[in-house]
Amino acid sequence: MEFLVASAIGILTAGGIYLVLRLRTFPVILGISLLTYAVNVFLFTSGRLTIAGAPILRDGVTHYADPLPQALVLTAIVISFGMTAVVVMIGLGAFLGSNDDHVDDQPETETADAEGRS
Amino acid sequence: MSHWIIAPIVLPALLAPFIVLAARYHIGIQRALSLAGVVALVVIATALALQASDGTITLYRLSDWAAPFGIVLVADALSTLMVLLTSVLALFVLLYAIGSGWDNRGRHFHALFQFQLMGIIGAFLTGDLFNLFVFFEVLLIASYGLMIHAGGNARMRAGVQYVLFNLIGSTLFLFALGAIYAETGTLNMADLAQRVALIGPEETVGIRVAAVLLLLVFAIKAALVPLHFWLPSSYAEAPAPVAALFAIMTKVGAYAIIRVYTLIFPPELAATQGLHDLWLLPAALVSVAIGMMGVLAAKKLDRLVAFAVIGSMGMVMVTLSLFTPEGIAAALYYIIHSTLAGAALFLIADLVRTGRGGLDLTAQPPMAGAALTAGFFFVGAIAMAGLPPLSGFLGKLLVLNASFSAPQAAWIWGVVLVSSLVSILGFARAGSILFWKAESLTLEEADPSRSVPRPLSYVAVGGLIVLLAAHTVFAGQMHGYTSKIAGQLFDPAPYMLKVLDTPGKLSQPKEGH
Amino acid sequence: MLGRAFRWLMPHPFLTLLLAVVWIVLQNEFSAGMAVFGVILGILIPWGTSAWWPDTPHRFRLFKMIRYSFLVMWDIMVANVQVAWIVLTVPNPKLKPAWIVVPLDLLEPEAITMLAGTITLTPGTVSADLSDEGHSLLVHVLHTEDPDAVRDDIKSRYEARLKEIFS
Amino acid sequence: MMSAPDLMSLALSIAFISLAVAQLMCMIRLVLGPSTGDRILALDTMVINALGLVILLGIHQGVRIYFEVSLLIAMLGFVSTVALARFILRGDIIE
Amino acid sequence: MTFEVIGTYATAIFLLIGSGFALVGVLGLLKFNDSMTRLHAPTKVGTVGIGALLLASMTYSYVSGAPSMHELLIMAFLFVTAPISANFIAKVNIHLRTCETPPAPPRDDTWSTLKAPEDDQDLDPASDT
Amino acid sequence: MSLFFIVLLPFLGALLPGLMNSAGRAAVAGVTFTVSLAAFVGLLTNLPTVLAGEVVTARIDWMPLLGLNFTLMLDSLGFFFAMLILGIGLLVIAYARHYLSRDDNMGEFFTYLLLFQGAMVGIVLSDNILLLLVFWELTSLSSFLLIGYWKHLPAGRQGARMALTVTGMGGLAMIAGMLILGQIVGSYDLSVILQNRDLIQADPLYLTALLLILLGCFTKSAQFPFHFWLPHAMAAPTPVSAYLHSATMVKAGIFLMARMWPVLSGTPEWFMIVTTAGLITMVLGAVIALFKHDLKALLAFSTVSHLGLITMLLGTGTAFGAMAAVFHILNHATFKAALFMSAGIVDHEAHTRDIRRLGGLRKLMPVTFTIATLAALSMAGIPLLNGFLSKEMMLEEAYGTALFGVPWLVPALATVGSLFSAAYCFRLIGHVFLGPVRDDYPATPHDPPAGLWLPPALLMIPVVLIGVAPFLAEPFVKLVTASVLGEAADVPKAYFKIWHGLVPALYMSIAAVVGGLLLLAVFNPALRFWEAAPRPEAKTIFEAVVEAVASLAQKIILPLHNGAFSRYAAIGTVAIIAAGSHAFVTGTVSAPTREMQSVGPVPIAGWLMLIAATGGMVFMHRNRLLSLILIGIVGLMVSIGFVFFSAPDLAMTQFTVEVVTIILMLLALNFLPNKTPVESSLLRRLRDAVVAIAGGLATFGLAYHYLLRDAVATPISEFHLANSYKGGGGTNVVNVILVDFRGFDTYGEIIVLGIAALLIYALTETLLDGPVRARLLNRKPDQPRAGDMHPMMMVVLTRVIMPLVLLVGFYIFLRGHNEPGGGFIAGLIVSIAVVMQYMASGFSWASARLRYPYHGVIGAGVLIAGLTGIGSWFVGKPFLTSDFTYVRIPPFEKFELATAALFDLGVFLAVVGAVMLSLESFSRLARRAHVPDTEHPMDIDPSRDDPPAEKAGYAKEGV
Ligand code: NA
Ligand code: NA
Repeated sequence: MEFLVASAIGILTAGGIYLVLRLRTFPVILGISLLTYAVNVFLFTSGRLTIAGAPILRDGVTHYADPLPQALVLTAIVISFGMTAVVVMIGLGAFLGSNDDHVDDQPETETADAEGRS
Repeated sequence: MSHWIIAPIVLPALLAPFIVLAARYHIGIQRALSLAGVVALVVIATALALQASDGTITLYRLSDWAAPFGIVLVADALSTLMVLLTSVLALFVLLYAIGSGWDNRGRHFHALFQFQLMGIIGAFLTGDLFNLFVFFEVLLIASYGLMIHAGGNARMRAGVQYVLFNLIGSTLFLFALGAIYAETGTLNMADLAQRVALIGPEETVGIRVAAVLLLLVFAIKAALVPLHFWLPSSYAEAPAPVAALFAIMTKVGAYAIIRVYTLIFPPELAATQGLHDLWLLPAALVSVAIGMMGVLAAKKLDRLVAFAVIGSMGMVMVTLSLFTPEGIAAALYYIIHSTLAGAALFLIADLVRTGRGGLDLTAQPPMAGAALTAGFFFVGAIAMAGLPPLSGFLGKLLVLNASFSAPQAAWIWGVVLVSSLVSILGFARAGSILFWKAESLTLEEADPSRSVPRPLSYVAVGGLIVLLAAHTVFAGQMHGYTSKIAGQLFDPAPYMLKVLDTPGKLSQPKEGH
Repeated sequence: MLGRAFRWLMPHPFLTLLLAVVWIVLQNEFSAGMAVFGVILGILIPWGTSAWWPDTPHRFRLFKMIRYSFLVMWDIMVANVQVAWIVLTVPNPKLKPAWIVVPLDLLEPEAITMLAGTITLTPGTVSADLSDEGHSLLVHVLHTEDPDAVRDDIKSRYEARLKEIFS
Repeated sequence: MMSAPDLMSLALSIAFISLAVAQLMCMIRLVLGPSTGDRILALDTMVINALGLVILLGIHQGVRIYFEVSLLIAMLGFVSTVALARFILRGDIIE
Repeated sequence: MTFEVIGTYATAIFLLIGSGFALVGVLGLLKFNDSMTRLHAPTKVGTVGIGALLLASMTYSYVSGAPSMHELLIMAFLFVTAPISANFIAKVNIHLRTCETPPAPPRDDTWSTLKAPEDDQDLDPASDT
Repeated sequence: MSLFFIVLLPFLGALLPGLMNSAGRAAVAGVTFTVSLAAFVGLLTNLPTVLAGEVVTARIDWMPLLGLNFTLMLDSLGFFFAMLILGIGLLVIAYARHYLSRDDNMGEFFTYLLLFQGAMVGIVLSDNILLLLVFWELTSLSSFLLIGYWKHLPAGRQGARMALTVTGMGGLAMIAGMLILGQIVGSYDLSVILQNRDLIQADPLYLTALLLILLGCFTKSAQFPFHFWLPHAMAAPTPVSAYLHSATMVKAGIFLMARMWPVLSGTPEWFMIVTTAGLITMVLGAVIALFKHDLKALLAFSTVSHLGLITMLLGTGTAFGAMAAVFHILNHATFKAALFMSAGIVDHEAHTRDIRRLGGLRKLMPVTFTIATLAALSMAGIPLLNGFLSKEMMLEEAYGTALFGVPWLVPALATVGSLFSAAYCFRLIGHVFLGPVRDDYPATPHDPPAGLWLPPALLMIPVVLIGVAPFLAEPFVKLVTASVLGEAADVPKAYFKIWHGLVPALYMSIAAVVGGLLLLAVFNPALRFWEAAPRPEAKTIFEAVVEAVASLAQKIILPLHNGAFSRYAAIGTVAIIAAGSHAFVTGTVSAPTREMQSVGPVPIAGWLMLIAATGGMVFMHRNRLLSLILIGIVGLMVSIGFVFFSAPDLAMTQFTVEVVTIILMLLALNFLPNKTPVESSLLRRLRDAVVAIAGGLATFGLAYHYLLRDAVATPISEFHLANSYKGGGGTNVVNVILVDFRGFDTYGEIIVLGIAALLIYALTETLLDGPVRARLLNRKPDQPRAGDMHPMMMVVLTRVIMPLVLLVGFYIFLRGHNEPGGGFIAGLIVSIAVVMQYMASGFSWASARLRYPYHGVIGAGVLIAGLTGIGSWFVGKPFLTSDFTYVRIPPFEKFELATAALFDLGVFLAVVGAVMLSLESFSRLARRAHVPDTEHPMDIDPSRDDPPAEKAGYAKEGV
């Protein structure tokens, strides 16, 4: 099981990195999302893997998953959701302004900007 | 229990939503509230710094849970100094933002500004590593908003890159935190320090990777080459007061490195031997070189200043990488200097932009309000390039002096001094083009958008310059204080005792330490 | 007067009932307190969202509706077996899918929606679209020899009953 | 005839495997497409099958804490289907 | 046979029925070679499949002594939302012309999905996406 | 007067002229003069003490831990230089008052001048070498300002930058040298350093320190090969040239060599370097000076030459050499300042400094002629003038010096240098003043008013007086020499006199003067030869070097920071992976401590799905909609994974976030292209794949490593499990951690969300206020659209589903403390419910009926959370301390009231507000002006279009 989870983290990371290195904003954002999944699972596994032991206290039960990483991941999910929304919006704003969704600065737009700016 | 420690976090955190709720459509009320908040922040920060100045460490247990089970804030000399620096900087930056009208060129400037302060100050005060992550995110997301404040294509494009790069950084932070928790089972810094020491020599892989990942996270914040790429265009494109406020953000990274690598992974820790000492210094030296070369290479004034910030962060990191009390003391002195100087220069660049209509380093007719702007630029450039008599020079002396006995002293001295020369060249070239060459052109060719900066803008910049001067005149006291802080950092026992031995709800101090 | 107050308080009484019931089921055990609480929520939530449900059918026969539900449920079960059989046994070339058009006598959106939903949930049919004035329903049939029979079946078996419920 | 618990565990295993296989088959349809409608349908089906998996897990682990998860999937799973379809139909999903 | 044993058998049978239906539904999704016919299988069969699993869960809850009615809610939600999904996917298919074009409605002009706004008459529906 | 005042007066006074500009030129000059005079007088008050051979000191601690203190000392050497600086300063101020034209900003000029003066005085009075460095660099800065004073002149700007660069470079080197020196000795106090000759000279770093310090001195004093900046600094106004570039600043290097003489000199290294540099400079400067046509350039190179002379004298390392150097410093300062001022007068009067256009001025400006001739003759080494005396001493010293083991080398070169020196002096007299009066001067020259000629004339007094009666200068020079020598040597006994007998120096001197005259006689052929001879132009070389550095910097920096995020990310990722892997491979690993858990078919299937979806995203990411669907599946699988591994809260959060994210991305994709074009090369994709795989392996390795091992100590979450119910009042430990144990994190987290929404809103506003608005208004859809915006089925079912979802949201919120759920998930559920309404009936219809402003909801949420936290202050507890109690109100069962629930309510509101404000902002972008607001919740409604008979019975509500 551990191997499955660890390799899933690795594959999500690899996919994420590959997409982050693309040239348009949209795939890059998707890449970041994949990385976020990877790191959330990674952080989650820092409490190790527990099956059938949700951290909801029940009388007589002593087998619980580590609740702390779960809380941390929950925070991380929320934060990265906010971040995703923001980056999507800024990316959209950049695209609407220049009709170009390259994530890299384009030589010609740079000069156009320089001329266009007051 | 005194609640003053949390006041610098809660005050802006309450003020910001209040501004959003009550004063969304009234810039005047927003300004008044924001300014009042920052003034109060300065007062509180001063009081906290005074309280901590005699070595007192104050603990604040959030939700009343004791460390390491709950989150704690720790006010020691270092954290309160950084909080004070932040608030004072914020005051002048805010004055400038109001004076120049930048705050009214988009929505929610003041709310975002307050949130930004909350994030930065929280990062300085927290004693918990995951909480540090949360505050990093708060300060980052507020910075995204401030960075793209007022919009515009170039700014937006730079904003995308800035956000994306920092998202990678945040991801990395979480990887580091996961590794840390997996290895140690805790998140509190003091507790971590204890637990990391328990790790035996036979099983160091995990903690080593964690230590390095954490350092990389902070290195991104501190804009250490080659993780600095986010900085030049985002600082250059950000609205001037925002860029000026950002001058403290790189220091958050430096602060975190100082804190974590004196407390949790001190230089003598066996498990993490041979890590950062291997490449931190080279990276810092390259940062100095890149930064200063950038000053010479830049084609626009705002980029020039951005590169100067990279260079000055390099200087900080050079000294930090020694991990000696002298080095930390010098780094702290330099941090204060570079924050003030960087901020001042960003604002001065905006005075130039206002008076001239653009920041291209090409000859253009004389700018409006040239004399005062030129004077400020001269002083700011002297400070940043590390020329006497200002604090940049003194900081440079401290850096060189602290690194004298390091094995790589020749490298450090060589790079620092040669880069200084390059940056002097760069600043001289820029100043000469902006203020001297302009005299040979006639006003008829001037940009129509040029206008005289408002008096309040000058007051704000002047205030920062005065602070720089004070940092110079009282260099002895400041350096004495930073040395004291360094001493406190290299003797972490009282810190750990304070954090871990203070009981909280349902918990008594642990036995045996 | 009282009626208007009632309408203001409870714009959709059946919704209130539904919410109260759902609340009780959610609790997984019946208790008077929870029932009261459920009713309170059942009043509050429709009240808070009534702006988004501006008009309501003037009549709705609950008991006929319940009978109709049982009919549909039975049909669903039968349909599932049929469709599963088709999936498993009928090869693709022999499959005879068809579009059928059901002219509608129903006018209320609630009624039409219920019909469309029923069609989708029952024998080999999916309601795909409405005509641009809303007078016909487009239905896709998975496998039939006689599309017209399917259409008539829909009209008599479901639409007629729905007409009663909503009149 | 099998004993009840044996049959139960066998049935559970068969159910798990069936749903797992079903998920993989959906995945194939999703990748093959060919039309976007098919892909959305595949996603929708996967969400519902995932709901089935959660229920099976609940039975398997004998705990009731997954009810909220199942409820959520049942309640909200269709929202992304609708959003995707609306995107194809109108471009703007909220207009 | 006790109540528990019967309940357990029932649960097992429900499980088998449910998962079987779910599997068959997806089989249809994979097997059929037309977008509209593919739509039939999972939207109905899947729903009932999951419904049976929910019944299994409910039965089992009575067997294991913690009776639960919750599952009814889940089923209800599934039954209410499934037609919406199906309707939208069908509209997508019609819009993208990935199925046979439906016959014209008798009383009205056309089907609502096909009534494209005048703004984008010149855009070819099948070209994009 | 205290030494502090002498140093600080010029600095403080520097503020006055700049601020007094409006008071008039006389006032400005007057105040400057007064300030300078005050400092001068202050200096003179210390004369008795100095003459008594005592050292005046003053000290204020500045940075004691560093060893940089405001420590001043005044001995005779310092006094000598301070007197030159302040004395000549007074004359220059008086001269400049008349020299500057009405167009020049005199206040600015005098401000800079006083700054310079202060810095210069600071150098010579510093008793702390770090303080000396401060002043040292300040002279570079103020001279930069002074040289560039005429901003409109390109030559001035270039000269200023060149001077700053060269002297700045030297200064930086000197910083290093001084720091090394201080580290060797253990103190930066000069008085301490000067006691430690043996320690310093024995140290392995001595040579390094020496080289670095000399680099500073040579650049400042324009010694070969750094001599080239000085002539270009002549673009400055003449008072500046006279003051900085002959009398004072260029002597700073000389001063420092003299200052450090006791500890640095006397070694072979010192002798070789300093003597050689001085000798070459002396000869080269003299040769170049002869052929310069610009009067000031001639003087500039002559200064270079004389500075070389002095340097050479100091280099010999003998006491006599030092004494000669001191004497020549004094003499040179007098005649050279006078010469510069005379040149300035000529320039001022004739409007040219080109020697070829001058001549015959003797008759037109006799006073100037007299002054200049006296000064020039002194410089040429003609007896009865002071220059002769020190030059004789130099030649005598040279005669006794053997360099590289060659005894004649130094004397020969010294003679050659003197010869050229005499030649250019004669040329100056002959070609400027003698000869026939011309009629083609750019302006007709006259003797200027006394204000201009009096200062140089005053300087002629010492020139002649010392020349005739050298014994007058002798005690003073010896006194100064004594302080140069310190304890390293005794002051020579030799007397100062005009006639020493027929010593070799006399022959050398005669040879020089005669040779000089002869050389002038063949000046024209010599000039032609000089001009034909190939020689490197230092300025060109310097500029080429600077240009090369600048273009190198640009070549490195600009392409590296060209805004290519994809490269930034690649570099960053590789760096991170490399550093992490390095840490990994250099660490130690021991055997796993945990068992591997077994795997069933379901996890494998889930794993396969995850892999397939991720792979699908990578390979099919160009189809953006498809990649959205795929990422939805990734999210779904991760949620199921969380369920599987006992994390229901996470599963719910992940799932709901997933739904909202897809909605958000779809809203954005509406504007963006639906496809990503192929742009990167195969090679690049390969590179990215390699980086990605490396990153994947790294995270896999790390995760796998610790999944099989336990933490070093019991995780702190044991405490959370044990005390969640007792202390937090909840059985859902995750929720208790979120709202209680680590409520502060959550507080920060909702603030992040709130900020995100504010940011999105603010950006939307900015976009809609800017040029983007027009583009949005005219936007054509990029894909064909179907009819039926608001399908009936969706609308009708939403009317039922949405209230139900809200109910469930409420349920999840209430139960969160004890069962899976909580404010955050509930918030997301409620948001999705509202989004459903938006999707059903459209933005405009739905939001027009909305009663809650989202800004307010966010603000209220954050405030409630914050105020809940503050609430605990009133019971004396820290921020966010929770409390709970159980209450019973019939007919309800006993239920729990917890402050944590209030905090959770804040979370809930913030989430709802944030999500809705964000989505709303996105939707607002899509609203096109010509699309009218929808007036009905659904497009098709037969009951509306042809109402049934009983239509009247319909209840119309709302709106
Ligand atoms: Na059907
Ligand atoms: Na699009």
